[in-house]
Amino acid sequence: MPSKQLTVKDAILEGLFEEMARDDRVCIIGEDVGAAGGVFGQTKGLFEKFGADRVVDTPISEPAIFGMTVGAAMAGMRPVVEVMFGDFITLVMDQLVNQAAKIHYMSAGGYRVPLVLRTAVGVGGNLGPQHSQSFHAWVAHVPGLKVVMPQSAADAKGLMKAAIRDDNPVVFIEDRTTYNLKGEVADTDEIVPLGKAAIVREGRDATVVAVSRMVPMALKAAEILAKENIEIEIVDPRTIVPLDRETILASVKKTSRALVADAGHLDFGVSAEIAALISEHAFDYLDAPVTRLAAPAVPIPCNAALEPLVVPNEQQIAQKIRGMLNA
Amino acid sequence: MPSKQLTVKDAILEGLFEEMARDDRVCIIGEDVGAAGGVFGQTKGLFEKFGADRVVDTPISEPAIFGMTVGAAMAGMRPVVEVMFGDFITLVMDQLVNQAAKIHYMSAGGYRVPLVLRTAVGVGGNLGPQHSQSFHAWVAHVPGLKVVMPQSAADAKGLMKAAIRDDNPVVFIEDRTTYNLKGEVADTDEIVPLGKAAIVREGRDATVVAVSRMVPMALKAAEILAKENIEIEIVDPRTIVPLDRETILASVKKTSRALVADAGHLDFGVSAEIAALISEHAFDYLDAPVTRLAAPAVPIPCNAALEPLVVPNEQQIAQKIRGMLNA
Amino acid sequence: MATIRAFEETVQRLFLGGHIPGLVHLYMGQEAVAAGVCAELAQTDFIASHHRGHGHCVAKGGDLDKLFAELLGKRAGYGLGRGGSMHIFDPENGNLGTTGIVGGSVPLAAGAALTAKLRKTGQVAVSFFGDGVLNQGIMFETMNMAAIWNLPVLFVCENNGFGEYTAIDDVTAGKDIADRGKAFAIPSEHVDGMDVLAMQAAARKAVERARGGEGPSFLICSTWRYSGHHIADKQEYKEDEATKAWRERDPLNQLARKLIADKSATQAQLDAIMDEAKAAVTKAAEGARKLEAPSADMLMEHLYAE
Amino acid sequence: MATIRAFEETVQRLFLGGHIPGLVHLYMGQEAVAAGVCAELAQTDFIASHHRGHGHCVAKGGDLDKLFAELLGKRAGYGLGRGGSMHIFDPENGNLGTTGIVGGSVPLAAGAALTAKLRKTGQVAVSFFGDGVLNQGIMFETMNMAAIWNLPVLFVCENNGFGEYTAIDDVTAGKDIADRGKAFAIPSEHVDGMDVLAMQAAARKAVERARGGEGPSFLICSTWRYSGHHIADKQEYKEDEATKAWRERDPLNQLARKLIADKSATQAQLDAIMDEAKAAVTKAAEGARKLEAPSADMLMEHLYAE
Ligand SMILES: Cc1ncc(C[n+]2csc(CCOP(=O)(O)OP(=O)(O)O)c2C)c(N)n1
Ligand SMILES: Cc1ncc(C[n+]2csc(CCOP(=O)(O)OP(=O)(O)O)c2C)c(N)n1
Ligand SMILES: [Mg+2]
Ligand SMILES: [Mg+2]
Repeated sequence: MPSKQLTVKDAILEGLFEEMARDDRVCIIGEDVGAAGGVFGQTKGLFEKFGADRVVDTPISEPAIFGMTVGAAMAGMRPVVEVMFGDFITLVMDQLVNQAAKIHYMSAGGYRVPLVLRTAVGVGGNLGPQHSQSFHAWVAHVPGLKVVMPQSAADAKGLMKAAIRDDNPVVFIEDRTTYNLKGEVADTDEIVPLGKAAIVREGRDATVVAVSRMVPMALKAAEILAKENIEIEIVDPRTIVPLDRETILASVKKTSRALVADAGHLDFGVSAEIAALISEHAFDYLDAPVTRLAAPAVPIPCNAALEPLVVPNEQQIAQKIRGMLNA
Repeated sequence: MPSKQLTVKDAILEGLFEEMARDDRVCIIGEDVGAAGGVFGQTKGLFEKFGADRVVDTPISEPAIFGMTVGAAMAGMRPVVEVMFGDFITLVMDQLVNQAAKIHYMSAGGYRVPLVLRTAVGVGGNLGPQHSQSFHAWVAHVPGLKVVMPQSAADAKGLMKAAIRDDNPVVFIEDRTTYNLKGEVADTDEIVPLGKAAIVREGRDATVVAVSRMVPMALKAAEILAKENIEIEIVDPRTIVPLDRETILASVKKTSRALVADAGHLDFGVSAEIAALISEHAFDYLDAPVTRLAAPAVPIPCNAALEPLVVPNEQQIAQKIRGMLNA
Repeated sequence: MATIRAFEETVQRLFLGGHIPGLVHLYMGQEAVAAGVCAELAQTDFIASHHRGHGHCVAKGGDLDKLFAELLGKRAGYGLGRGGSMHIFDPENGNLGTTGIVGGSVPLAAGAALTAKLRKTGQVAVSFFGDGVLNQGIMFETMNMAAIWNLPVLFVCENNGFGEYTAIDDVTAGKDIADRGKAFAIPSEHVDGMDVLAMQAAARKAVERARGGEGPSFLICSTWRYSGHHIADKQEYKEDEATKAWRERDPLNQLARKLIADKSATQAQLDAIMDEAKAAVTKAAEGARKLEAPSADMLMEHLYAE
Repeated sequence: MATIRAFEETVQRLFLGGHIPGLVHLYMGQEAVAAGVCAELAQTDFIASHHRGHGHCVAKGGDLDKLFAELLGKRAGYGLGRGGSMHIFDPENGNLGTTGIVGGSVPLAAGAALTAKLRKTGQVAVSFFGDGVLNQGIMFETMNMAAIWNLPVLFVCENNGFGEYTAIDDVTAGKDIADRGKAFAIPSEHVDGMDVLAMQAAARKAVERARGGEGPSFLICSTWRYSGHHIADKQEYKEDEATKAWRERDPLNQLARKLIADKSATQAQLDAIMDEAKAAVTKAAEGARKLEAPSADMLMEHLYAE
């Protein structure tokens, strides 16, 4: 299969290019997404290729932008709407939750809301308490939404294409700290289906369910642990909703131990659902309590000395695994 | 101790009266809270007693109302701001999360934000998909907020008083379906501290951690089960943040079995955090997997035949407990 | 208008009889707005309604059987009877839905207008909303985008003087509501919301502008709700006298007087129309009462589109 | 103004030298707005700033040592060095904070004004915001409430023509920005944001009105940012020519020319002021560089107020 090396950011961009070329109902809506090419370069070249009607620059009006996207989708477009930072989805929660998520249900299938809400999250670069948060736990809690959190270039592209083709509102959460990670991406039209986890590394001793950027962290931890003759299996859920419960449970039933790693806040976070799921449904297989690693419950400081303390890292993952094996 | 019978709604109202009389910085802000006395009668009489300066009727401008409340609190008031339905906190998430929750932290204690966000939730009466939701899982996930969910009259009053006196933003979530439940309320100035769970009923066979309206449900289930010689212990966390982990874990360590019941959505909900907590920290004590009972992941229908299907009830609680004991 | 009036009277009766679940907001008194505007729309044009939305659903061509089925919580309704009064969607007639979130549907209409513009379909969209929305940020944001992108959308404010129990003057700053639209250079005018012919004339101009690529318009329609905020509301905050005065200008009677005066119709003809409307409504309502509620397995249906 | 200019030039240098973490937005070119308005405020009055906020912090009396400490991420800063440029709070001087959420601080100022009014403290509050906020719903909602409650608040829009890389004209409908305030009957006027005396005069009137119980005002200040959106931005979307033209009207030079022309000051005196400002800023910056970063146990501090 012909393929090339792409960064995560460019892989997503390629996915957008291909889908926009394939279906003229697909359009991009957001702040500075046009001639400026996005504040992270994440829409670069789309404006030049598809023009102002397909790549729409907006005022700073997140609630109404998102609401209009919902209406546009109901009327036949397939918009990809950008909320610049994950912290700003706070501004669109009403239209997202009370309208987008429920319209297909409330209309008994009469209207579809095929849109992708694209947003960038990630602790790093000292962007501080209002530019570093990720609320994937919130959107995962809302019936009617799908939630995608890619980490590799190939997945990012394939999942973006799947999200655009999906007839439901999909929240597509990109971690900025993965943007420059490179990976092999097929030249062909590869779709990664929503709801299928990936076993990123096989192992016998413990399962690490790693969300988005925690996957590269877990891979590093795996290298460290391998030297200690500990083999961890890494499961990347790829989509939080739908969650591939089967793959997660099958892995834990094999390894008998599980750690859930997530870059969001620990308390009432995504790691809680996954840990509760495993604890309940793999109860008889567990040799140790399911543990969690996630960001402590504190605003993310804009400070080079403190910021690293709110991101789980490979050392912590390795340490937790060792603790579990010695239990 | 002199006391009287009050409904939950009237107990909260009495708490508001007392705190407003005690401290003239306490004021009420919201839609139709003034002469109308609140759409549920939940602010009845306050306007007559304290006047328009202390009981402020607003336009339908939730985002700015809440933001102004934050500014008012920073400048020295202690507002109780009402968001009429829990579904509408979607509209204030930005100011709540990006401002209120973080200002004390970001200013290193320079500013305090002593406010109470009061909102009414509850499935019942067929109010439908946009008037029945509760997002306590969201607010509990946000560092810097406290989250209160009362269920009895005495607690509701004592917790409201504590919330008003607290120097942090407190989200106070009232379940409308408990509003008319009566209970004994002390005539004295009783404060129920935030962060202390209550053992509502003692039992030996299993622990039910029941959130807000699930407590009365659990009590009914306890009666049913008692006839089968099954004694459940019911723990009411009362505040979700801070969560009284000690009391919950101590109970489970005693009974060796736990069910978590919550009226919010199951997936990525509050029940997940509590179940994960128990599963991890009472692992060696558990005789059965921790199970959960909560609303299925679906919009809440406006339909008399279907609405009851999204509220866990006493029969389901009893059934889950039986299943656990037979496991 | 006759059908809307008969519809709402029947809804009121059914609600008080305990047959309609949930919160219901009646449209009686405001009929001229929905009827006048929708008369100028094609079936393919869009409307977005609000919590007081039965009038819009009927005026846009909604099926009476399906509407009653929905209100009564029957599976034959527009949303399997799971939406009720505040969540009625009628895609066949371009109705983007009633909604329980005040202001929530305003951007939906503008978004549909954006699709119409980008895909050059020639469709027009109408956003109906109450005076309460005049103080909501989302209205201003939407108006601004409608203006800069020249969208084919009508903003139709139904100013009935109250938002729940609060009088508009107590919470709404400014000398003239029209200034809210003019701030974005949107043509903004006051219309007599009790006069269906005036409504229709104003709508015609605005629809023409929209279809001609000239962008949005803002119509502020003065009207009155005869009923309480929702059916159970006793209206202690509102004067009976005021309602009496507005009833003098009742949209149905007003039109009837005009038609008779200029001899376009006789009283008998008008009575026949009203009787026909009542009969149709009664038939639909009675039929709906006999229908089945959704079954338990319909709870999860349509959660996701396949 | 001299201190702000010197401050920002130093910040730019320090940032490019890698000493300042995060996103930093410079105020150079806009000094007259902060300086002119804050000259009319008492220490106890409130301001709410935004992401381009150093100028406001300095003008409102902020301590240079603490400001640099905060920017450089040192524990002696206003927020223990955990907030940085976009999260600076100075309660001693009534500064409700810079903020990373565009429009996020607008209601904070109005809320402080509400407290001032209800508690009859005589304080006034100023909301500074960029032209990007002109299209945000929260601004309109806040203006409406400020108007109906007659709050002692000034809405000060710093119109520098761009929001990030987008020109204001591309996203902002209407003939005149002032109409956004006038829709709420708020006195709204354009001010030359490059002329500190004009700014001060306009602010004086507005502050007097506010303190006199006459309610809010809206000042639209035309100005220009010399730098990119944030320090790293190369400004390819903006013409060098335009910036050159605005620099002709540089607020510091303009004031200097005036003072010299009317013999209020000599060039030597003005040079001395600038030198003094530079020295003070340099001293604070150098001092801050030597301070300690917060320790790991300071991560959790102040999460909750006790
Ligand atoms: C966002 C939001 N806030 C508050 C409410 C509660 N509410 C329902 S109807 C209403 C009043 C609406 O007034 P108006 O827009 O004038 O419409 P009317 O009822 O007069 O037709 C309010 C406040 C709501 N449904 N949604
Ligand atoms: C709610 C929100 N949306 C988007 C952004 C990203 N952003 C930061 S500054 C900015 C432009 C602001 O423009 P303006 O208000 O004119 O201020 P200026 O930068 O020109 O001083 C944007 C869009 C943000 N910080 N907050
Ligand atoms: Mg009204
Ligand atoms: Mg600007």
